[in-house]
Amino acid sequence: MTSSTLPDRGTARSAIRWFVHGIGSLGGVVVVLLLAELSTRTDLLPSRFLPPPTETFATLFELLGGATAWIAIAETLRSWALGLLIAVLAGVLLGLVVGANELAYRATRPIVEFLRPVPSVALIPLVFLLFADNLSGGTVFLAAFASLWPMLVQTTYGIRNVMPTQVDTARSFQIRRMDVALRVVLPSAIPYIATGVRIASTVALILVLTGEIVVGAGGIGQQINEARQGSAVAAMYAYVLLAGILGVILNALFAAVERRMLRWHPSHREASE
Amino acid sequence: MTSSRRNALYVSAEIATPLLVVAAIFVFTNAAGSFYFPPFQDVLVAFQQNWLFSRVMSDVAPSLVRLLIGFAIAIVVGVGLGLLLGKVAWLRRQAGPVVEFLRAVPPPALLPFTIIAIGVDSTAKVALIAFVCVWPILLNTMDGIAGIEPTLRSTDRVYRIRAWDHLVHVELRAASPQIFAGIRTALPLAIILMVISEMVASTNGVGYFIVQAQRSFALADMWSGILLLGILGYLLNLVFTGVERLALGWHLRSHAAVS
Amino acid sequence: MLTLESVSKRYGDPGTGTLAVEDLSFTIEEGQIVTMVGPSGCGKTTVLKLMAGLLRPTGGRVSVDGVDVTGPPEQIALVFQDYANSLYPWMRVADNIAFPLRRLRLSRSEVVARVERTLQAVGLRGLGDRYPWQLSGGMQQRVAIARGLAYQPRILLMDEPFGALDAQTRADLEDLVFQVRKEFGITVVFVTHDIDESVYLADSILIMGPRPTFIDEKLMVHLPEPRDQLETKQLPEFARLRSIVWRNIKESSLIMSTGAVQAAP
Amino acid sequence: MLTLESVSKRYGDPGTGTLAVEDLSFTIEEGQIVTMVGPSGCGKTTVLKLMAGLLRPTGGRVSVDGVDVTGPPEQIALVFQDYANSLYPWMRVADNIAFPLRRLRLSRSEVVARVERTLQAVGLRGLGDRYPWQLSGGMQQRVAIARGLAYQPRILLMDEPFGALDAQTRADLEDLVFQVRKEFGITVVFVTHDIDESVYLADSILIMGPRPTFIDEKLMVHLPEPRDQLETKQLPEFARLRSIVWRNIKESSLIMSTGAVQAAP
Amino acid sequence: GPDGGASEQNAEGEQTITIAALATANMAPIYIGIEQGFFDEVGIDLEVQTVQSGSEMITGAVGGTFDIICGGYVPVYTAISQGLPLKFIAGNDVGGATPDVDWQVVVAGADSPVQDADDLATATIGVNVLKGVAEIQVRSSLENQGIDDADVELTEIPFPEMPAALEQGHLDAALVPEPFVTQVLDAGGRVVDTPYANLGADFPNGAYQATEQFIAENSEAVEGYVQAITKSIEFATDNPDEVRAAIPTFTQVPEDVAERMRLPVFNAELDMDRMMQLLDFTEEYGTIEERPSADDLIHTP
Ligand SMILES: Nc1ncnc2c1ncn2[C@@H]1O[C@H](COP(=O)(O)OP(=O)(O)OP(=O)(O)O)[C@@H](O)[C@H]1O
Ligand SMILES: Nc1ncnc2c1ncn2[C@@H]1O[C@H](COP(=O)(O)OP(=O)(O)OP(=O)(O)O)[C@@H](O)[C@H]1O
Ligand SMILES: [Mg+2]
Ligand SMILES: [Mg+2]
Repeated sequence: MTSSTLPDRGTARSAIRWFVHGIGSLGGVVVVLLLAELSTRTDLLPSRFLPPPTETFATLFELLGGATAWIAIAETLRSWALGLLIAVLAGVLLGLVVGANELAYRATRPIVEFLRPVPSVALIPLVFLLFADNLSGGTVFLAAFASLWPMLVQTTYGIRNVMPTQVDTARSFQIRRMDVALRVVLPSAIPYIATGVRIASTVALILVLTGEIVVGAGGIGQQINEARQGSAVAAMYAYVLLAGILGVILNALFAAVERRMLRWHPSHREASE
Repeated sequence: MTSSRRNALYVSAEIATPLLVVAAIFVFTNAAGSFYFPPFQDVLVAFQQNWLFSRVMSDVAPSLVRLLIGFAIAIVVGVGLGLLLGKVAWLRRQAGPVVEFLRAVPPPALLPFTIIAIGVDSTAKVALIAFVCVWPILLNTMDGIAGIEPTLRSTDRVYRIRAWDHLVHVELRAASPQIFAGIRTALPLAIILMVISEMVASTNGVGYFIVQAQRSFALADMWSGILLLGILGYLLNLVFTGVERLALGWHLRSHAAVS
Repeated sequence: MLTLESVSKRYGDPGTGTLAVEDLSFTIEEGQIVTMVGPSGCGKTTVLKLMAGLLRPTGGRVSVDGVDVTGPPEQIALVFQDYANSLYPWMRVADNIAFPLRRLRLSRSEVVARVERTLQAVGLRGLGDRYPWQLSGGMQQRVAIARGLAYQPRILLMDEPFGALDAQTRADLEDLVFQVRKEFGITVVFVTHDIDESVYLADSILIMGPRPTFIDEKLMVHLPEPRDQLETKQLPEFARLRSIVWRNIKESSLIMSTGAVQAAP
Repeated sequence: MLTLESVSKRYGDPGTGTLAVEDLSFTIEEGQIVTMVGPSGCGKTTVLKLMAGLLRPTGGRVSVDGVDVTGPPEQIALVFQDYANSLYPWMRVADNIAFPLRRLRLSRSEVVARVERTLQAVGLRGLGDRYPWQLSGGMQQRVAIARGLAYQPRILLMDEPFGALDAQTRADLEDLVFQVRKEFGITVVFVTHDIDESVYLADSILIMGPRPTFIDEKLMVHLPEPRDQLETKQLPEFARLRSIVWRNIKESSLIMSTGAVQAAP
Repeated sequence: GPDGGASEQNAEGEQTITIAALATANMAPIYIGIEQGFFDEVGIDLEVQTVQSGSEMITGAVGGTFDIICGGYVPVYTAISQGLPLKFIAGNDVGGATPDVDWQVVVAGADSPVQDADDLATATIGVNVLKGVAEIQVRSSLENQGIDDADVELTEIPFPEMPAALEQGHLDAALVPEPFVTQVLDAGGRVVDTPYANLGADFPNGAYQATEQFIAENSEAVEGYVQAITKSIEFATDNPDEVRAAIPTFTQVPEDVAERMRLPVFNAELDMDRMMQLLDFTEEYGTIEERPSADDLIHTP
């Protein structure tokens, strides 16, 4: 009946298609890797300090053979997930309130605009003060703080984007404010929120890493710091590579969720041609 | 309520809340007696000494120049690349993983690379600012382009609008509400990265000042720097809101019915 | 009872904005079907939105049963002229129709039954799980109508609801309006550009003058009930009313577009 | 000359998607006004979009003067049924109309002249500097029409272009179509649900059957020229054609909505 | 992470002490002490947490996250002069006695115009922290050798990035510790100055500190700590091979580098004279404004 059902992931054929699609999008990666390999092998960039990708990958595989890397990954992912979750919930909620109510918006604007450019360095004392016994809680805090703002901004802008006719329709049917907010305004804002989540996700990841580097909570960031301090160039770039790959994977996950949630949206409608 | 009275209410709310918060901070810092959170009046004194206006030319000006250049580059590259990737599907597919990878590289890990590839001068700092700010703009441009009302696109095709006109006058305009969301998200990132970039190989700048103050445990100085960043953020945002009003007037007014 | 007392509405600036409605007064009785006709841009949609509490009058007073309308009142539903944008693209057709029913706290089966019945009534049986943008214009319009009907309001405001429908479907839905009125005693305010329709459906016809809108004429329609698409339209009284409406529209339309249609592009 | 040869179009999945048009063939001659009528959802918009090159047929062939249509061809313009969403909300009315003219590299004064003339022609003189969302539905629709006219295409496709207009404005614009044809020798394909209109305007009428659309009947219209709103509509031939169209619509509409309109909400 | 906190006991009834350290080779005594059981002997369960720099350590110590920290002298001087309640409890490492064993030296890249200390007069020199111990060392070393430092340009770059910055020609020279010295030498660089040795044998470099509050509430543990770390430093000094073997386990210094590099020189003593000399320098270079007294600096049980 519906002509826009997504390809059924269950069948073997579509699994293959999915896989081929995935491979097919690696062309850009391959080009970049080749360029990096070439420029370091020819010492256009000093390979002593910037190891060629092949070496970095080799080091990464080596590292993944041991437990340390996996513990670090788990540690980082945990802080990331928590921080992002808090930011998304708080950002969307706050965005809904602030986006729907001019008074709330104007009252909070100075504070929000003041807090947004506060760099994490300024928060370090706060982290030590609030999370003296729980530094990974501190990285969660850093991540949540920094990624809250993208969520908030994107949500407010998304809400502004709702069609007046759609809200009027809901109002004319006396739909409860809560339902209007959650089922009319929020869905219209979802395209913006989805972009926001993808931005916030990497911001959170970056802040978790930064937090781990700076305050020494365990995780990939700490490994990066230790490798860097130990002049273990290959290991350091291996961990940076790991961070980047995590970013790619997490983003792919969000893209998949987004495809499902936004299948009604022009950007995800099945091409009608 | 008349609109002028409502406006008065909004303006007073916008003035009242920060005052309340300042009062709370004042009480807290004086009561807590924490070394890291010196009494607010000390911070104000430090602010007056540092920023009114002895360091304006020596530190604020170079920082601002780098920030503005970096941010401008981010906007141009973000919107341009976002348009390109938004329009060209195969390119988007190919570039996607690379973009996602680059986005996830934390600035502290980026540092070694910039030092090697670019060096330690202002260019590197500007590059760092641009590099981080570009992503929210790029993503929003891409997604904004993808979400354009299909009928508009069909209209352009039927009237065979030239590619350039279509891009500039339709795609870009239609996506502009979302592009502005991206720029708004990126704006404070520019300030943060201005600070981070000045933590290495700097001899001036607000970030340099903050780091030095923190290192020498001159906490009142440090917080005065943070205060400055906040004020800077608020002011830049104000400017931005003005620009946005001009560019998105049609959007804001056509959606104004939402109450 | 729906009353407008010297209502006016100006869009935009108090001084320079467009004055869409000025000093408009009329009353609509319970259970009546009132049709509204008038030249394009004269302010019909504005009046409906004023009644639905979606716009606040800049002057005068709108009331339902003597109670001032300050926000959308309980008993009123509106089928929007801009039907395409009043449907929620993220909801399937059935969900679009069921959405307003949430606050009525009906049982799940009652909701399903209402959705099914109204979909069937507007000729869209079996299309409940499509998305709106997978439907043709006329089908979307019918979804919007179905939503209004499923809600079973006491007063139903319809803004050019059949504008995108073919003649047969339109005739069927016109008769559906009668049926709904009979069954639920519903009051209907119905904006249309189709002169036949405005006479055929009406207990009374409000003929709007050019902008700023005023009531040019209120025509009482005394055609025999039940009405019939063929017979009623052949009555001399029908023809008489028809030509009154037509003459009125013609005149005010000419006033609206000063200089009017004459030069070729 | 616009030709469709056993064209079919299926939306969505090749297997399960909606088959909107199947094995459709007809030809439209230069300078003709062809009207298209058919029940709601039968595929009229789909056919227009196929002709405009906006949709690719899933089978068969669309051609203009023997050249395959693979993208929107030079000579064709389309006035969308979904007029509200086809206007650029960030452009004023005049800019909306002038925008497609950019590629024609007309002089500034010529552009202004065309905009003025068409705005005047559709009865919107002086509203060039409004934004579309400041206009009523019918006014927006007329802006979309004005844009199509100002572009002066060789073939103009119009998808229910007068659906939101009052009777008088509609009549005026119908006559405007004749005038434009006379002046520029333009070919017009015109979808409408108004049976009178479909006969009044047409050199020939395509009556579409239920979905998947096929040509139920192609009626040649031989009514005296120039046509006149009053006189032409009183001719017995007009009545005859009218009733043929009406009968056809009635039948296929009944087929479309199986079980049709019967149950109350 | 190994989250710390004051005055916790582990399963064996030992007191858990969290120590903040850098991920650098001079932290070896801590790990060797744990390995050898010196801390167990005094009833301490030592948890090590690596942080990025001295300033985070101090903040963490004041915030209560870290019980004991191992950092440089100058940041702590600065902190104390600003009124932060920190005290030195033991030394850790010192510069070498002679240029040959000095493990923090000024190096130049292979293509650098700088050949010896004289060339530094007009050079761009990288230091990890401006106004810190590095700047003081570089400048006073030049002064000691009678070289005018007026035209020296100091640029702040983190240690790990210095070898690359030297190689790329962004810097003429840089003051780096191991393992970066070896890294630079491997890349064809050379040692051009040895500020630590120039300023006198065993110039203090790193030491242990704790907050006054922690010391007051845990005087026994602090004493135990000093005892154990002293023992561990003696052990490290006597067994350089053990140190070389240990370094790759707690840092990520590659094993082959650990084999070859100059080892840090350890010394548990707090040399009051040298500390005062360093204090003089910090005052002279304007790093601190108010000079703390000797009593303010050192915790004497
Ligand atoms: N949001 C708005 N801002 C400014 N002017 C508006 C707005 N909406 C409507 N108007 C103006 O108010 C007048 C009445 O509009 P309205 O939509 O009520 O007309 P209408 O009778 O419904 O016309 P139609 O039959 O074409 O739908 C028009 O002149 C229109 O330009
Ligand atoms: N994007 C789409 N995806 C799936 N199905 C579609 C899509 N667009 C149209 N259809 C289906 O194709 C059929 C024909 O639609 P079309 O819009 O051509 O009808 P129409 O004759 O123009 O109807 P109307 O008079 O109501 O405008 C309908 O059944 C509709 O549901
Ligand atoms: Mg209207
Ligand atoms: Mg259609």
